[in-house]
Amino acid sequence: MALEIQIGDRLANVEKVSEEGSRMLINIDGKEFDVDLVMVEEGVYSILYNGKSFNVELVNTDDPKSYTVNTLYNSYEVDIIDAERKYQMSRRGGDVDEETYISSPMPGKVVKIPVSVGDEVKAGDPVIIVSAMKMESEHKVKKDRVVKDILVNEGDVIEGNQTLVVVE
Amino acid sequence: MALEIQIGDRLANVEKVSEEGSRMLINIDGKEFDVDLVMVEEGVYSILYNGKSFNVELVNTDDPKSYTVNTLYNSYEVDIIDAERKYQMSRRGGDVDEETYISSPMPGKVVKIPVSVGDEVKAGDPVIIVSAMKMESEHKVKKDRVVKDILVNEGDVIEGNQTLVVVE
Amino acid sequence: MIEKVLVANRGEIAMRIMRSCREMDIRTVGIYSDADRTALHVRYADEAYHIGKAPSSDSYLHIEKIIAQAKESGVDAIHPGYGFLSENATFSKRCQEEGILFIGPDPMAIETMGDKITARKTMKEAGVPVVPGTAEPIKDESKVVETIHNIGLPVMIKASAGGGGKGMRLVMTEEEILPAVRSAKSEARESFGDDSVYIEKYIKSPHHIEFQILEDKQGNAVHLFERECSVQRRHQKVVEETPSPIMTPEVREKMGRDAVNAAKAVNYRGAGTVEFVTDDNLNYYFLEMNTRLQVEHPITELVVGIDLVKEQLAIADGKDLSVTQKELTQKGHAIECRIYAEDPNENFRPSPGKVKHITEPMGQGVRVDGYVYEGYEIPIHYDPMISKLVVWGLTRKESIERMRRSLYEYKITGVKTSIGFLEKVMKQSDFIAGNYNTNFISHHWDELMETEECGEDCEQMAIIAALVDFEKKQQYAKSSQNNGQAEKTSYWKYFGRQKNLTRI
Amino acid sequence: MIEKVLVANRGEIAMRIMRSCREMDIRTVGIYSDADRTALHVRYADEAYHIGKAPSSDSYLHIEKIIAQAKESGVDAIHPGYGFLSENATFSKRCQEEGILFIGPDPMAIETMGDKITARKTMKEAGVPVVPGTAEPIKDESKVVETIHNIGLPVMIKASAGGGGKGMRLVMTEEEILPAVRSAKSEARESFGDDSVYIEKYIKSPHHIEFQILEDKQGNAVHLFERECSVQRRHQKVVEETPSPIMTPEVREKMGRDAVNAAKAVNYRGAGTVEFVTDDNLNYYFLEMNTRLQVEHPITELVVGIDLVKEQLAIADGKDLSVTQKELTQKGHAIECRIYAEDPNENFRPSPGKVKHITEPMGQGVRVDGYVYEGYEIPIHYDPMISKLVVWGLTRKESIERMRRSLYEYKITGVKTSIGFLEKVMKQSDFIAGNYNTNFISHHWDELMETEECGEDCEQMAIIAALVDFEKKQQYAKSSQNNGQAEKTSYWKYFGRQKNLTRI
Repeated sequence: MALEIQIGDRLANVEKVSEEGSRMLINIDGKEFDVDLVMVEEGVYSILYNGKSFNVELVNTDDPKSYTVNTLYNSYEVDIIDAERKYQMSRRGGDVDEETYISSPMPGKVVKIPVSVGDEVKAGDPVIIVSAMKMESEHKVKKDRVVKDILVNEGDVIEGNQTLVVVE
Repeated sequence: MALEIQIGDRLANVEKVSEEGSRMLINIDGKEFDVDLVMVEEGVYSILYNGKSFNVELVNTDDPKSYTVNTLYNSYEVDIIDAERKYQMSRRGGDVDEETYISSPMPGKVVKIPVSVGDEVKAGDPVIIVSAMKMESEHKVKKDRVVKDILVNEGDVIEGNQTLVVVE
Repeated sequence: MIEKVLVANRGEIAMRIMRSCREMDIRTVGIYSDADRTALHVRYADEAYHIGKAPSSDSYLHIEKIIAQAKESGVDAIHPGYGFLSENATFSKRCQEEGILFIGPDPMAIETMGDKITARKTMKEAGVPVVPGTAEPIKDESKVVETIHNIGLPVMIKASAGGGGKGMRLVMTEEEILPAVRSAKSEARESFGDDSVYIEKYIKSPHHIEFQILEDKQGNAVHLFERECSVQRRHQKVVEETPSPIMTPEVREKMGRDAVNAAKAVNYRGAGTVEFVTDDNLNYYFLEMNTRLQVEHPITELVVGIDLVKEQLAIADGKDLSVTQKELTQKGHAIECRIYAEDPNENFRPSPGKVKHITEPMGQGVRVDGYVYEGYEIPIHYDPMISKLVVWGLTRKESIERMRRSLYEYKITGVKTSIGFLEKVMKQSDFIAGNYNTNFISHHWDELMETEECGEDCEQMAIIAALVDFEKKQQYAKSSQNNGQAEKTSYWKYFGRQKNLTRI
Repeated sequence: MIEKVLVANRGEIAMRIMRSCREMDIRTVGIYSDADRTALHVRYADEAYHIGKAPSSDSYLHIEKIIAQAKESGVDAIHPGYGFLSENATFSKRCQEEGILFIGPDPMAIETMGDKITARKTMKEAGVPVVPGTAEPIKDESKVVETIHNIGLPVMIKASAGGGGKGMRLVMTEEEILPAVRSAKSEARESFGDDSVYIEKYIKSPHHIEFQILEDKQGNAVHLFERECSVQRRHQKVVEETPSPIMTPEVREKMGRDAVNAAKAVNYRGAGTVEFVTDDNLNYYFLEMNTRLQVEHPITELVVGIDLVKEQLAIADGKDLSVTQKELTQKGHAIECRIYAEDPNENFRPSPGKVKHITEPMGQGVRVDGYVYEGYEIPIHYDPMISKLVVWGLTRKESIERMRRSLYEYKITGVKTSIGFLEKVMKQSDFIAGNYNTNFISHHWDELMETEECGEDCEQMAIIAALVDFEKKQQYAKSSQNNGQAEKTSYWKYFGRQKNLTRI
């Protein structure tokens, strides 16, 4: 089964050609890799390729087709683009304007929401301030906006990447 | 729901009286225990009882109703005796003569089987020799027996507690 | 005789203290907030009690709750660790009043050292060098200029009512003096309605060097040599080492004597640290005294061989110091790296969350003082420090090599950490040469921010692992639809569920 | 210049060696058998190659396969670790022939020390004390009696063709001599058809004390003091410490000098250990020389501060020793406990299997040299040692207390271990007093086999945990029947399945 795998900006065509025990022949963009691969711990793979020993860890996200993949020094965002995903992507149509959903990449606590629904805010104005581990982060709008919805209250504990404020 | 729990030689009547978050009131043989209990790692429980901090680890066996439970210095075999298990026990009837199934508690490799099916063996005679980690163990019959069945071959890798030889 | 101690702290330092208590056969009492029920110190302590809500003010900073718990548990002493109540004179006093030993100095010593102006004055009287400068604010312009000439350039002019950099001017040359004084004063007047200023000697590329001291209740005091703490980011120490690469035996002896005098001047009791700001020529000035155990105390322990927590407990118990100055020597070299839950690629933003995997470095000369475990959720409420990685080597070179190796072995996933950043510090040529001061990180920022590449193959291996893992998932999904082995796998489903719920 | 090393071993010692290589910036090549694809040394090495089937004879003992792999990988040297090929003269010779550096002595030194009779003769000539006894077998009865009188009681009579205790007699008193000689000779004649015997001085309650030595290719040699290895079970070392509690500075100097002379007598190269049997009065006799790194080498590293593997590599590279005898000192005290996968309650039966959880001890003065990780299946084919727990303390007392604390913290489940047994050794009063010899374990057997109780509450807590866990399982089983969230939990089902298949 051939798959497309998105890794950072690169889209790779990948196929497992054959498998015998831990020995696998994998084709990536036309080049064949003869590897010996075993899962040694949950989500941790030991791969021997050309004698070289690699340790690769997969960290799962909420989406079963997305991984964070850690190698020795690099960390990659990896997405499996199978038929289903392709269909979803085609249906989704144009890009969502991510800018209208304000979130914090860091989990924490909402310290202050200096705006109310209906407020007009200028580019660079903070709309929410989140604190974690003694450090506060201001989240600002990048363009002039109107506050459409506020989904959390001051004092709330929030997860990373949760939508906090909607603007338009 | 009241349950019977077998721990070593003791059979205890146990019931969870109430539960609120991590706080639980448990009745064991008529005595109430007010504990604060959380699972901190897979199978590892932290229990605070009368302020004292206990760490209890449950190791699962193949049987979902049996555990090996490790406390600081002690290791217990624990069985949950619910209605189903009681029924099974009543059906099973008298004790199985464990002595007729020879097994090794230690996984390893079969080094030698000095007997054949049909052989008459004397009490104390070894019927199978297993080796693991450079150490050999002889498994002997405790009474005069006849070898009825040999389930493994010399050189086989075996698991712990697997039946190797049947005698009668 | 101390037989039972309440540790009024959390995280690695709570573990650190309890470990020494266990070696001394002293029973430990842990306390925990709502956020810390699953923390390791609760599991490690002999007894543990809930003390309040997650915010520190309701728990680890709540003096009366802690005192009440200490009395109820019948402890002989309270160890405050660092941070939280460790330098709180009121807490030290409340312990005294309740007849509980406070593992630290008495309220007076904490207060004296806690107030910068009093501390500076006390040190001057004790003959400990302080940064040259004015003791009182000056209003008169000509007096300001005269003072600057007395102190000698470069100097820093600071608004006496100031803060936030307002009314602050650095003066490097003779010609800058008058314009700087005038603009500083006018800015100060506008900002604070008060144009009086302080003048302080400016130390150009300062080193932060501190001395560990111990003093017992009989007044015996020793120093345990220096720690070099100049690798800092936003005035936070990141890497510490001992001996300092710029230290000489002569200056060490002199600074050590001054550190002991600083402690004696406030009748210090216990373990403390005297911090000095030091220039490239090893001119040094008293900066402040930390009246507690420092985060970086382990490097001293590795090089000197003394367990500082055990000494703290012995001193609190009224015992004499176990060693004299003459018996103390430095052997080898030690480095500490502080491992934070933070993302170096996003300007070191904190990264709390659930720890998925940890592989700790092991082997000769490696010490990890940590507190997180696999599956542990690092709370958002407290400090982002995960652990301290400390290594010892016979030489500075060996200890850098060992630190590099240990950072390479150290794997923590689930949260972002500063491990990769620290590896780059250990490979930076000026650090290796011992040629750095407190500007090190900002000077080498670009270099330290570069991504290390593990080569073309790395990316391919990442793709392969993802492919294989995804295909296995699919196979499993299929096979579990096709057969009815529900009974047999239910246990693992259960654990799967558990983990899913808690979002590993 | 050594730039790449093949490590011809597995387990903790392969990891130990690779760690030092990494610190020295030397690339490592690992080899593995069928049983070791998932072993940590394969994951840690820069390169790793499959070498053969699980039995050692097909893999870690297969000289030609290893040589071939070394040549193919272009390594400069091979480190054999301990065990396997480390004391194999043929292997050392084959490396020489192929132009690969063997990290160890040359074939001649291995052969000389490997043969007990040649070694004894060589040592005698070098002036190193050997156990008094006959060099040649004696047939004549009166000659035997005369020899016994010369050596002095007690003595051991041994059949020269003997083995398995046949023809062996211990003679404690004058009256026993003649009957013992006669019965030994007659038993020897019956058993082996040869009634000639050796006479050897009998050491009543012997201590096993060994000295670490280093010698470079230029013939510079030093000793790194002693290790006391008298805590033994079935002639296997279990606990080692340094300094020895019975050693004096005078005897240490003398024994050290003899150890260096022993090494020099065979033109030794590299790291080696000279073992002495020692009586209560510190009379000592050469026992044997181990021409390799010892399992217990870390205690020397902790007290002396030298990395022995780095010294081995430097010596193989032709470099001079990094230190002279004068520069070497002992600081503090170190103890090693060997942690085995075995069941002390079942006569120390090996306990291979899958490791479920590990919590390693941490903090000051604690070193763990191990190789297993959570989920790792300890193979049935090799040694049951899981790790070596080594601690350092400023005094012997502190180091015992630290070991006790570290054993308390060390948790390994899934396999049985000797941790609990070692805790009892650390609490045994004769051990604490330093009053023990090689009979220690058998003398205190009953005491060491007692089960420690954690009190009445413990059993109740075990019941409570089992109840709660079982109820949670049931709840989960119910809820998963009632809802159709298959998609969302499928990933965790998958891991659940994985784990189930591999029987954690």
